Amino acid sequence: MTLLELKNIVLQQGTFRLQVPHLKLRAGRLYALKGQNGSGKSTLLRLLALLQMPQSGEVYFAEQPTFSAGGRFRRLRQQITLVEQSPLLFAGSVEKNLAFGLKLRGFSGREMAERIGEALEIVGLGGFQQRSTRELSGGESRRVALARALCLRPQLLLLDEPTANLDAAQVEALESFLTGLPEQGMTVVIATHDVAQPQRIDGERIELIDGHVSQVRSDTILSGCPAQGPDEPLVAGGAASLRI
Amino acid sequence: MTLLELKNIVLQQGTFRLQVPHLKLRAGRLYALKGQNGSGKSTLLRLLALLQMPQSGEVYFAEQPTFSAGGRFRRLRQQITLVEQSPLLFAGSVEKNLAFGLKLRGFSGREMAERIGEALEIVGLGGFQQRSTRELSGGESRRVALARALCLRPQLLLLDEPTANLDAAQVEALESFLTGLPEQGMTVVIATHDVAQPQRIDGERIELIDGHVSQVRSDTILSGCPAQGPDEPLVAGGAASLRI
Amino acid sequence: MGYLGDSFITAIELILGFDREVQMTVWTSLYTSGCATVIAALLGIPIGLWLGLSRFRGRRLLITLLNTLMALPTVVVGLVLFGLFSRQGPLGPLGLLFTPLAMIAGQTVLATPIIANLVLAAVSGADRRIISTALTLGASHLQAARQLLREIRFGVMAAVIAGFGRVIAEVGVAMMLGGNIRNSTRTMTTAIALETSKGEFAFGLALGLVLLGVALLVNLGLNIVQQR
Amino acid sequence: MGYLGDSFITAIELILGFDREVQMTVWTSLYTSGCATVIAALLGIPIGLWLGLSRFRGRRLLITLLNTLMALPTVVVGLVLFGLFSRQGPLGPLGLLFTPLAMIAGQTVLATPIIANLVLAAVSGADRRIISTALTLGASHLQAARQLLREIRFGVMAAVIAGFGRVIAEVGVAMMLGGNIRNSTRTMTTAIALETSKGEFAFGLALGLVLLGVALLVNLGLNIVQQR
Amino acid sequence: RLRLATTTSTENSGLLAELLPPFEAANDCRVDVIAVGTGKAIKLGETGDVDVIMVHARGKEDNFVEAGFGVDRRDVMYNDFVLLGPANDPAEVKGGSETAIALAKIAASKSTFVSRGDDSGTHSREKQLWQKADVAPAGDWYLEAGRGMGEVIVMAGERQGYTLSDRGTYIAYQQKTPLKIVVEGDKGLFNPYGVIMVNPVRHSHVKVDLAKKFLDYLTSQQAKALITGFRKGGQQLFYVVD
Ligand SMILES: Nc1ncnc2c1ncn2[C@@H]1O[C@H](COP(=O)(O)OP(=O)(O)OP(=O)(O)O)[C@@H](O)[C@H]1O
Ligand SMILES: Nc1ncnc2c1ncn2[C@@H]1O[C@H](COP(=O)(O)OP(=O)(O)OP(=O)(O)O)[C@@H](O)[C@H]1O
Ligand SMILES: [Mg+2]
Ligand SMILES: [Mg+2]
Repeated sequence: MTLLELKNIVLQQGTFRLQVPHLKLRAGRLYALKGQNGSGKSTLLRLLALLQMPQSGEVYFAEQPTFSAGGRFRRLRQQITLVEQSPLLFAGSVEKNLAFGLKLRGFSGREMAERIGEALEIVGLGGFQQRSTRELSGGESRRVALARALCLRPQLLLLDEPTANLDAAQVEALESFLTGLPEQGMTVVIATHDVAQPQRIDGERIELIDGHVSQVRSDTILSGCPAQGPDEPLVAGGAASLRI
Repeated sequence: MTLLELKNIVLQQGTFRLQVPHLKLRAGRLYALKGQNGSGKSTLLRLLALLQMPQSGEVYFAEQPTFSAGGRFRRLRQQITLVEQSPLLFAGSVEKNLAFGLKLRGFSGREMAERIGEALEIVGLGGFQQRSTRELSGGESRRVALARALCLRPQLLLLDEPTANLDAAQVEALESFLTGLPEQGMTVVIATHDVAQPQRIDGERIELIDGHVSQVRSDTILSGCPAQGPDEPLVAGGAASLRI
Repeated sequence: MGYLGDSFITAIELILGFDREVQMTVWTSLYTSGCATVIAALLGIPIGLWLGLSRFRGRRLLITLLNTLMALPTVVVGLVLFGLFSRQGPLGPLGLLFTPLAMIAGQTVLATPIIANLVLAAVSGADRRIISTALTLGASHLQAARQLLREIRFGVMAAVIAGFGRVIAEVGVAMMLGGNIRNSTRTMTTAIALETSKGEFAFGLALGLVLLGVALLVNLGLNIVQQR
Repeated sequence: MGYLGDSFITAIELILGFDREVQMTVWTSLYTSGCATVIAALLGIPIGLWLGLSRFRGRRLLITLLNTLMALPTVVVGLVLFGLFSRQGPLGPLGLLFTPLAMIAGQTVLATPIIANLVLAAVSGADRRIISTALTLGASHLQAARQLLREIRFGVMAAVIAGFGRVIAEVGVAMMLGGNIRNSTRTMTTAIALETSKGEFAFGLALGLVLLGVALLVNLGLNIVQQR
Repeated sequence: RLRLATTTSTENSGLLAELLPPFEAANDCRVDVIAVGTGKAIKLGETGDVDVIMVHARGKEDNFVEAGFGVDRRDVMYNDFVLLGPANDPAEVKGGSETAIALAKIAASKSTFVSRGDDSGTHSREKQLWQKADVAPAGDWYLEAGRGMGEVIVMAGERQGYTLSDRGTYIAYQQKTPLKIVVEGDKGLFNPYGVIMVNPVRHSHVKVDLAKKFLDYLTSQQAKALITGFRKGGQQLFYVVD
């Protein structure tokens, strides 16, 4: 099933122009977004999170247009969560940060506490509930931001360089957790500069070169994994550049 | 020559305690600072940058005590520059950011322009002088912060995960630049989570485990590099844990 | 001058003596300024948020106008509202003139631009990621704005306190719209003005000290609320 | 009330007529408020910075006191300074009473806590890394504080504008310490109060509109300076 | 430079603007007028912050001189008070000539009366008149406003009540208030203005010569002519003492 589809997107931002003739994200897949500094990864992720509007083109969520059908944004946004490249934590306790999104979704106190505890365990911060966000190390902050997104269990999880400040053990733990998400039906997009990461997480590649998106068949397809058979051409628009 | 020496440092910060029985940084060397998230790398670097005061112990700069000899801080700080883990750029142009430290040191307009241009070239941002810092990508921001420190050519350069958001090409370029600095007499300390980085930059290891510092002979010494003969015991205080 | 010392003693006497009339004046002051500040906050905070978060043509001009409104003299507000509330004015039939309600209206006009401006300043200084973070966590724009307010609460509190200080200390509106009627619309400030015009400087100053004491209590109270 | 409309016409006549006396009053208002705002900024900005950046016992109490000083009524300031400047007061021999200098002193007292408080709020809301970044780049603590001010200039500007608005609109201090002497210490606000007490409502309101016009010009000017 | 503290009525009526320029021209000086309430004007004299005061509150003036704050008190002129009331005259006092009787009727009918309530000269006179009427005014109908004359007239107009005013202020407000004169011409309504020099023995900086000249001027024929000739709304406001 197609979860998100971008068509003929042009997003101008200063002198930078993001162009996405066509991009398709399917439900229950894991995507690795690659590209040099300034190639537009974060911009694309903000677009996918419906935070930034394109000058032209349309984004379809579950085959419904989004930007042109104003007003339904918020409900859509509750199914898409982005962890930004330098995430901001709200002032206060770690618990409050994680509770923010859960409260908006109407969870009860017990459910919240449960989900918060689980999410913190995943990022290796069990017991950090009462810590103030002002007194965390760089890696701990990033992990709190990750947990804050994970506990919402969105349909589409967008991660902008999630492992940039994590230590080796945490990277490994997170990667193994993330690779399990597609099975649960979640779609994950990870922007990364770690050249080996896409392979480790077995992700389909999306490559950005100077604002031009090209979607590349994943290595797993090339190596013939039956679960992800090529039911339609994946490469769409622009010159497809195959890199690892 | 010993550039910086720490003795019997105890720095309490919330529930976290940084302990440095003894640490010696010699002029013209490159150090790699390793440790898990929350082990105290950033805290140690802030201490080395004379930004944070320990509860007890003393830091000697060029064999002179610093904290107990109040007032001379500023002159010392002009010889130590830290690029923080999530660096802050001042509002305004990239050029203004780089000019800030140069102006304080009384450089003329021409010298400034020259140094700014050079530093930006090093981080691959030639021509970015007039760009507003509010309109940079994550990696570009970090590189501006690096350039802002590099253009000051301090005696001691402290880098907190400098390559965390850089693309592969930039990492390589920066590493090769940094390895050249010791020859020019500069001392560099790099905190990193990249397990292969210490080896690539040929740095002596400093390892942090739960706030305990241990200084480890560099691999180059173990592999018998003559330029860095062991003129004195490098491991000081605490249990030395040899890891790569 | 002798009266500076005298007034201290008088102030203490006034407070300890629980003078009925002084209590009444304190209450009128607190009541009108309190209501006005609350209404002004309910108006000014959304205005400040809106101006701080939206981008449109003419926004800078609007901000400059709002800045200018901070220089609104109390007498001008008094005159304009007097014109509205007077028997011959459009709102005359309501009979609001020389009642606490008229004073509240005037003080609200004074405090709203102050609160709006200072909230705007706080919003402008806030991290831009607060809103987008709240949005990606599933908040509506309104909920995101509320979270922003929570993050900049120190600035918002300062704005409200500044607005409160302005109205509890002001005398022009209270005088013109309230009328300084004994046991009805006499506030601390109009009482001070009256005593001063009588030449009772020590008594006037004593009332001033009582007023500052009351303001201190309010601020201590807000402080405790804020630290909760 | 007819005077609302009348006053518009009168205001325009006053401005276009270049009435000497009105010009004089405008100038006195601008001069005293301008000087007072500048002095208050020179005092209040460092106080706000210091309170915002340092941590010591009793700091919160000091901040609460400073908050309270925003509720300082103009009449109280007027009375206290009157006591100092009066012939029998300690500063009596200087003969400052009923001169513009006395008004500037009083207005400075009014504006300083406002500016200090709002700068403090801006500092508290600022990114903590600004100071440490400046320090690691070799700045002294003073230079770092200056850089911080530059980063929060929107908030500082709002503070100064709020202070200016407060003093150009205030009438108590100008009245008590200046004395509303024609061609000498008569300001826009004391003139408005005078005209109002004469029953010349339209003329008073017209002067009020002129005052707002002047404040608008000042704010437009500051706006241009700020955007440079 | 001479500093004169005076009541708002003299300044606001515009009299001083006619009276002062000839003196200023003749003596090459400036008279700074500080227009405040009577109580405050006297206080300014006590503290020595002005050289001359001109007020209307005979009792207080005498105390001021007796206490040694001022010297050389002289009568300058007088004006008169009028009792104002709404056109429908609910207390039915219109046309009376005895103010005290009118006040008693107002109290009896509990018609709104707005008092200055500020210890001003007018307020002192009002209290005397109440005393004469043998009424201790109190209750909902008796509003103690604590404000200036003009404001009180406006307020009484808004509330459709009675009030005591000096004629000058009433004339200035005639166009703006629905109030009419209900009682005037009563002897008890005369209001003399006195001018007093601040005692130079207590305050050495007082400009004795100039102040003396000013007092002489105010009681001179030239000034008397100006005072008598001063008209507002076609009416004479001040009368000189002969
Ligand atoms: N301001 C603070 N107050 C109290 N505790 C703090 C503060 N800042 C950091 N800490 C704690 O101190 C410890 C060391 O933090 P530090 O930032 O030095 O770690 P780090 O080694 O740099 O970690 P990372 O790899 O995540 O950047 C952490 O446990 C952290 O929670
Ligand atoms: N607010 C903005 N206004 C104008 N240009 C911007 C803005 N933000 C980013 N840019 C520019 O847009 C381009 C893409 O930025 P983006 O942050 O998407 O890059 P990125 O691929 O995420 O890079 P990085 O790897 O450094 O994070 C860059 O050239 C950047 O300079
Ligand atoms: Mg990015
Ligand atoms: Mg760190």
